Amino acid sequence: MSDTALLDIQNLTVEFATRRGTVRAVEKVSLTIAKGETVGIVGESGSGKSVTSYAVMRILDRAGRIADGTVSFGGTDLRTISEGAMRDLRGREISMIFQNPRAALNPIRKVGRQIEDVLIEHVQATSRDAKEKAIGILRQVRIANPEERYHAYPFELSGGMCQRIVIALALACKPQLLIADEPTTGLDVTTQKAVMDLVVELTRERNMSTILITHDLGLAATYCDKVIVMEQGKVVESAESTSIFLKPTHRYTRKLVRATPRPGITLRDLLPEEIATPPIAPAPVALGGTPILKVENLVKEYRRQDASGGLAKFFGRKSDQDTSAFRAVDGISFEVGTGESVGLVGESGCGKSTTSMMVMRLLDPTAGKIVFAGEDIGTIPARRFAGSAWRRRIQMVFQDPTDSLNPRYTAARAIADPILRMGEDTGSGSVRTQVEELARLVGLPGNLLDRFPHQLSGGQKARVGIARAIALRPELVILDEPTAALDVSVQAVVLNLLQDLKATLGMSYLFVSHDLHVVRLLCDRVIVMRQGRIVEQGTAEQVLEAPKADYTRELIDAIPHPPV
Amino acid sequence: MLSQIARRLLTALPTLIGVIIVTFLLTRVLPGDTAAYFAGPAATPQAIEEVKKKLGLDRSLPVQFVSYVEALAKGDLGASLSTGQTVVKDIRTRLPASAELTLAGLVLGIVVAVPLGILAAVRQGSWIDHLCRVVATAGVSLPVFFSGLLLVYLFYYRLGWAPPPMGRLDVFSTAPNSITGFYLIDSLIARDFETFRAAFAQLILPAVTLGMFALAPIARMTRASMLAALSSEFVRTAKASGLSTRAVIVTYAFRNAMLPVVTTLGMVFSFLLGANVLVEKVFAWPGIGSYAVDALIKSDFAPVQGFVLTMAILYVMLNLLIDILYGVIDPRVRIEA
Amino acid sequence: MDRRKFLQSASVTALAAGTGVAAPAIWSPAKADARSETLLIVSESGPNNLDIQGVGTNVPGYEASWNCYDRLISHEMKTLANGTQYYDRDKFKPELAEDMKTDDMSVTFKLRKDATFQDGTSVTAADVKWSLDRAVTVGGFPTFQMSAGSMTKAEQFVIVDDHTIRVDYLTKDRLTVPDLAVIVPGIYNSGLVKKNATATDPWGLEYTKQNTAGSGAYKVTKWTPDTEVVFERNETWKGGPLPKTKRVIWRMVPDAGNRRALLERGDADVSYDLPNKDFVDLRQAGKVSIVSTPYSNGIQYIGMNVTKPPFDNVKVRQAVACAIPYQKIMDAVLYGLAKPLFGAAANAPVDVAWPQAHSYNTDIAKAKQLLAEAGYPNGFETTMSFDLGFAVVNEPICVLTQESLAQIGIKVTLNKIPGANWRTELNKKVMPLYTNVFSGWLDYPEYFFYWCYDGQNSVFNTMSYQSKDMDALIDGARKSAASGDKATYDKDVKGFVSLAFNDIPRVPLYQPYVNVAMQKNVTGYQYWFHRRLDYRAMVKA
Amino acid sequence: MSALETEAEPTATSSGFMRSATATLQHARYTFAENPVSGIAFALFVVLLICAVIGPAIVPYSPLASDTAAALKPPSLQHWFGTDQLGRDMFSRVVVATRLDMAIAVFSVALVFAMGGVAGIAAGFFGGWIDQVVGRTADTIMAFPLFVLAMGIVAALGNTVTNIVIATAIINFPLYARIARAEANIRRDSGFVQAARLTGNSEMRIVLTQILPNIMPIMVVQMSLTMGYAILNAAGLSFIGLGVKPPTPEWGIMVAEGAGFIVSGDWWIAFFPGAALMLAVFCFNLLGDGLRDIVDPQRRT
Repeated sequence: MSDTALLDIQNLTVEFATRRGTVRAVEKVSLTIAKGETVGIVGESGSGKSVTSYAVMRILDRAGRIADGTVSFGGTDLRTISEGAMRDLRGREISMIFQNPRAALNPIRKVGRQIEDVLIEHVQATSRDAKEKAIGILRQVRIANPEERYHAYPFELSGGMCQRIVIALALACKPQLLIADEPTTGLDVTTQKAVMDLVVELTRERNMSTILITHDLGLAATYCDKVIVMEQGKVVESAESTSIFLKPTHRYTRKLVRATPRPGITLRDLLPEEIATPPIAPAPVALGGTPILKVENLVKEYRRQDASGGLAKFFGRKSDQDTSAFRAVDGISFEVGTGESVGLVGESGCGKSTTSMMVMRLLDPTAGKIVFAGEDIGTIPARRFAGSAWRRRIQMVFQDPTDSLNPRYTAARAIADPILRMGEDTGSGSVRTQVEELARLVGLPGNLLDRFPHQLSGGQKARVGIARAIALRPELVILDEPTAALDVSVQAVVLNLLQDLKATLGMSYLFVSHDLHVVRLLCDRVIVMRQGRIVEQGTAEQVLEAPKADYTRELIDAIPHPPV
Repeated sequence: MLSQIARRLLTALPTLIGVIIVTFLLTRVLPGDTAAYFAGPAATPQAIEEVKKKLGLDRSLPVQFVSYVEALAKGDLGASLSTGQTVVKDIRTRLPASAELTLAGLVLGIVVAVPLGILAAVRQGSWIDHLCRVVATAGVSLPVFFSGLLLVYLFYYRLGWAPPPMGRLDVFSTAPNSITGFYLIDSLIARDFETFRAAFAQLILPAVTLGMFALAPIARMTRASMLAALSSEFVRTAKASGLSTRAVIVTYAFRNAMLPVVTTLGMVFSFLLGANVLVEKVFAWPGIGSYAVDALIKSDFAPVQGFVLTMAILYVMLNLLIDILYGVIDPRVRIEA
Repeated sequence: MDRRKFLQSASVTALAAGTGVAAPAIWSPAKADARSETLLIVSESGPNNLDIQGVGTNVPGYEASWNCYDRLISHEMKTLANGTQYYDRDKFKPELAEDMKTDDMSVTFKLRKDATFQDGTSVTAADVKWSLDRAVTVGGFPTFQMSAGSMTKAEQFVIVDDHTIRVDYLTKDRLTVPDLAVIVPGIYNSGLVKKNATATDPWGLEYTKQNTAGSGAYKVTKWTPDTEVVFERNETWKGGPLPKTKRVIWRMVPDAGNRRALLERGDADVSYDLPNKDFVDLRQAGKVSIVSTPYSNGIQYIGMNVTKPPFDNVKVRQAVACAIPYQKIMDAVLYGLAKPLFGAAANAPVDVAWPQAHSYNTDIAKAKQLLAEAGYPNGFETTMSFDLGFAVVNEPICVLTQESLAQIGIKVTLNKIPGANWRTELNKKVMPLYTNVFSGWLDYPEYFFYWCYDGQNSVFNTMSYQSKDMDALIDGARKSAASGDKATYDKDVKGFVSLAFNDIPRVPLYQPYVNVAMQKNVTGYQYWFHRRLDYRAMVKA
Repeated sequence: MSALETEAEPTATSSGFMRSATATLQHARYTFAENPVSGIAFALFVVLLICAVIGPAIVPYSPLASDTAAALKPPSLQHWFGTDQLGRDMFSRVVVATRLDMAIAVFSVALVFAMGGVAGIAAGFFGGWIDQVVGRTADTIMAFPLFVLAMGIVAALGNTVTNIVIATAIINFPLYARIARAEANIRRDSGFVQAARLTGNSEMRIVLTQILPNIMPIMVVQMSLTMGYAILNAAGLSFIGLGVKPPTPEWGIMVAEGAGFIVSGDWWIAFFPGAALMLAVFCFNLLGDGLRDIVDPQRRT
């Protein structure tokens, strides 16, 4: 590690002009990065971590501007140089890779050409040897068959492959600094590991400096030399990554550290120590009785739509695809016991969501049985299930709290919906009182009940979704990645809430997730799925501590292991 | 590719059948009496009845429809009462006039609207953005017949800059030998530059009138899709890679923004082709739009049916063309197709 | 298919042979010359058929027929007080015939020996007979027009020798000879037309629709329907002195404002269907010359359907006649370009003439009183219809009338009827109130009344007016005209005019003018009963 | 549960509906301030509305009263917009015509919303044969040259305001069906619709309570844009003689009639109704744009 700072940011302040006046997204941020150093900037949404990097690159959008401070790169003040000079630096000296790699690539340009664009722009290649060099770079980012892939379009490549292309783009001109903005968010955990390993390897090899921007403290601590924690636009702590988990000094860092799921802790450990309350004892439920849910040989096949849907064509350009049937769920069987929490884990496309939708009776299975409380509810068509008496007994908490709330309904109206539709007059007071009671139960302040979704924070929306799901005291609740869209600290709270509710109300959970750590914290048993099939199931400890299947082991290994 | 085209054409068949049926019914409900027209000004009711029989108008609608379709299958669209010619002949001579005018208007619209839209998007919220909005909207706010007349009044009658509004060529020029039917192209093929100049001069005012109308939808769509493209993540990547502004705007943003613009162009073209009716009337342009309107006003079935059918076929072809164009621009569509 | 191909090639050859238009290289330098030898006419609409004997030929088509075909006889010209050349109803001159001899029950024509058709074949009596046979046989308008001159049967036309033809009378009718000078009985090249006839089209109507096949002063060399018609002079014309104008180009410009602009800027030579306002303006500006001539035997009127209440009541009709804002219409709608037909001293005419003025004038008080007498003190509601094809005049007339009638309690809803349906609507004879124009080619009062007021209830009797007295008077006038009994004729004509005014089923408003605007260097305009242009006399200096 | 207060919550204290209303108002004010053109359009809209509502009561002359002595007078203090060929006051006619033109626009748009919106939502939400039928219908209409179709409908059904409204609605059907279908289709399996299914809502109820209210803003934008088009369409029909009955004042017909007087120098007859027409269309178009900015959730943060 060199002593001279490659990037030196002092008192950086970034402001955005909004209709409510000027908002400071970044306030007096100072940080330095030495040559060859890898620094992680960690923070939750709105902490200003991405804005900081955009300010360095000077690619803030129209409304934003650097209000104060200096950004010095290798001695050059990036704030004052001309746009032309800055453009010359971008991509050549400082590169950036982004979240959502597929969207970060021009969808209608061959990936090879996109690399060439950068090479030619920065005079690293002439039009004659650009192709050759581009292929060489593709090879460096470990893309098999680079000659062939050169001609590929982004949509023809997997997410991980796309991220490699983005990395290739960023590293094409051998820059000195790489800014990686949430480079693996949205990628499966195994892909995440591969991508991160590649980034680290390539940057080390070239003695590059790297800024890793992430919400995942574990990831940062695993891959970085130094971690900087930001909260609401300010740097609250900066420490060696080896020490950040062990001795976090700032209150906020401590909260983040605690909220990060990791092996060997309980749900309560996720909460900040000052507010952690003792766990609620579970309601006495006869465990091990008849399973509340029994799924047998469940199959879901999708037949590709026939191309002659001429009208779909007229309305929107839907693609015609091959007509072979595709098995999203391929004959799976499992049980959920009464009062039990079962985790359904797998990477994207493994069929876990399809399974949950079928169990939820929003989707009709192609074959197989769904036995709920002794009845095969799979025989009731999804279309008519809403009107059946079973409906109120199985409920769901959705993945995206924003998407799952009608933007035109207030929180109270959303929570009241099931009561109004399916509630019996239980004599427990008016609908409003019931709603208020539910709000109290999920910890939603009563004064928020009359707000619309866009006036609520992510965590509050999640609570509304949970309150709605439990309004009629269902026996089985399916949790479809209920915390995937939330910040870790909020996730910690929501997970605890779910745990407490289960204990209080005696429900069973089917918890669908991609995150093994989270599953282990909440679930009694775990089912691991891959390509529509179950590869392993067992108790949480069994599966996580002593996985039998290679795939499970691979999944566990891929989880970042911060130096604890 | 060919089978793809064939399949697309096949799916358009129900549309065409629908158009034929609707047009047939619509024209039969028109209040005019063809038989009375044929029978002449002093005809007795018996004479009209006779003519009716002769024209087959006394038969039931389904029977009439069958014979209409039979004739259609033979490529016979009937004859026009008001021009006295067969509809096929009329349309053949008039369609190129309309197509030339419409294309000229569309090209003019594109040439102005696309850069304007891009500029408005790149400088979003600036005065140029507002100007783009106002100009484009103003263009579409005037009835075409009114703006056409104003242009004639100003540039022909007042200033004398434009040639007289008397159709595709001034009286003393001769039409070039018809190869494409487009005077501009035909005169160039014949190397007859004087005719080219004359045809071009005649084309300017009507094309501007139409172009003004095409401006708004194209500019609006260009602006919107450019805004979307400019705020997309791949443009951010391109910017972060240090690509020049030109490359970012043209190669990255605009090429992607073109997709919705192309769709809009198709709609605008078919809209203009039908809507230039009024422009043709103002400029005495011998196109199919004014032909159809006159026929409709005169309850002249055959040209109306022929016109609508032609337009429907054009519409189908146009959509096909757009699909192909889409494939050229967007590899995603191409591969899946 | 073959025929069509042939037609095309035929017309192409005609075009090339006729003018040498096909060679642009010659054309361009000669542009200036061409301009001076060419008369450029602009009008709203053009022909749909070049042959007046065709099926459904429209009025512009008459102009083509008139200029491209000769008739046996034509009319002499006379000069009106304002200098306008006006056809002389009573004086005939030979055209294809060089001599006409009238007998008691027939008329005999001797043909010019040197007359040839445009393809060079000479005109024979056989051609004449064939043409007249065709006119009385094909049906529709030509046959109807022939019958107006009591010519209804092919046997009436007798070939005496190669160059002599006799027309036999069925009844004695003073309209027979004038009817041979109208547009319909043109003489066709029977050999040429027959060659192009088919079994389903024995009279070759399809051929003459697209081509001119006459001996007339002009031939059509190019016709693009709804766009332009090009006429070229027939250099071998024998029917009169060779016309001065070599070529006539007739362009269709639908927009009236543009037609006026073309005239004012000197790009067009002649236009004749402009709004009256424009004629007045142009005359005032003085850049172009305007000739205004009243329609012969024609009036614009407001008609009432007498078969249904309330217009079956003569007092109601008189009330309407008293409520019409005549002068306003003259001023605001016609700008004075019409001959008023109201406000005469009395309904009893002094002259033996038609059209002439009636005694009604705008008098709201009187109208109210009449309406009260008729039993409608509070008025009534009705619908007034007009032909949208002539909306420039019709609509303001109706609007003003509507406003005026409202003052006497008659609530009128206006109903505009597209031009193409107008005749159909008239034929139904159900419109209670409407405005319309009628004019007869043959300028005789009894002719007008026979079609418009007679109890036979022809299509032109749009009011469905029926009166025994009227029928007797019309019949009397027709008979006395044929026999030459002038006293009875005068009495009967005055009688039916007076009756028509008193019974007032239709209220004459004015006698419209034919207005023609020409560049100052264009002279030789002649007014014809058919009101279309005669190119033969027109000269462009 | 004390753990729950740690989250930052949006700052706003007043409650419920009031807050949402003021927020919308604030947002609207912001949009108009940010975009002066929309502000002008809105002001114009208010003027049009006033003319439409109380126009006949405030005009100085009867719009139908002729005065042939004062025919074709250019604009003056007495006749602000001059007089037409029958001496009718153009100012009065232009103002009074507002109501009819607005009515044509409003009713045709309401009608097409009812037809196209409902059909499109059904097609997008239920799919299947409904989608097929709606799609085919829309496709067939689209294949027609729209203006000629409108002419044909008016010519065939008769020359009345009602029929103009119907024709305008029919030719706009594909547009509405298309938008409604697309919007319904993307929401068909959205989280909140699924959630509504879970809470026991029937499909029909979901359409009414979940889909429709959420599509409304987008449809309202479209309606505003179509209003201008409806007025233009009616004007075009008037130009070829298929407009409303005379002497009813209507902008299109006045422009069409006045067009004949432009060359003779009596420009005001066509100019003022033309300007009114243009301003109205202009206003609806810009208003639509402005509304889109307000409605567009992406711009509303």
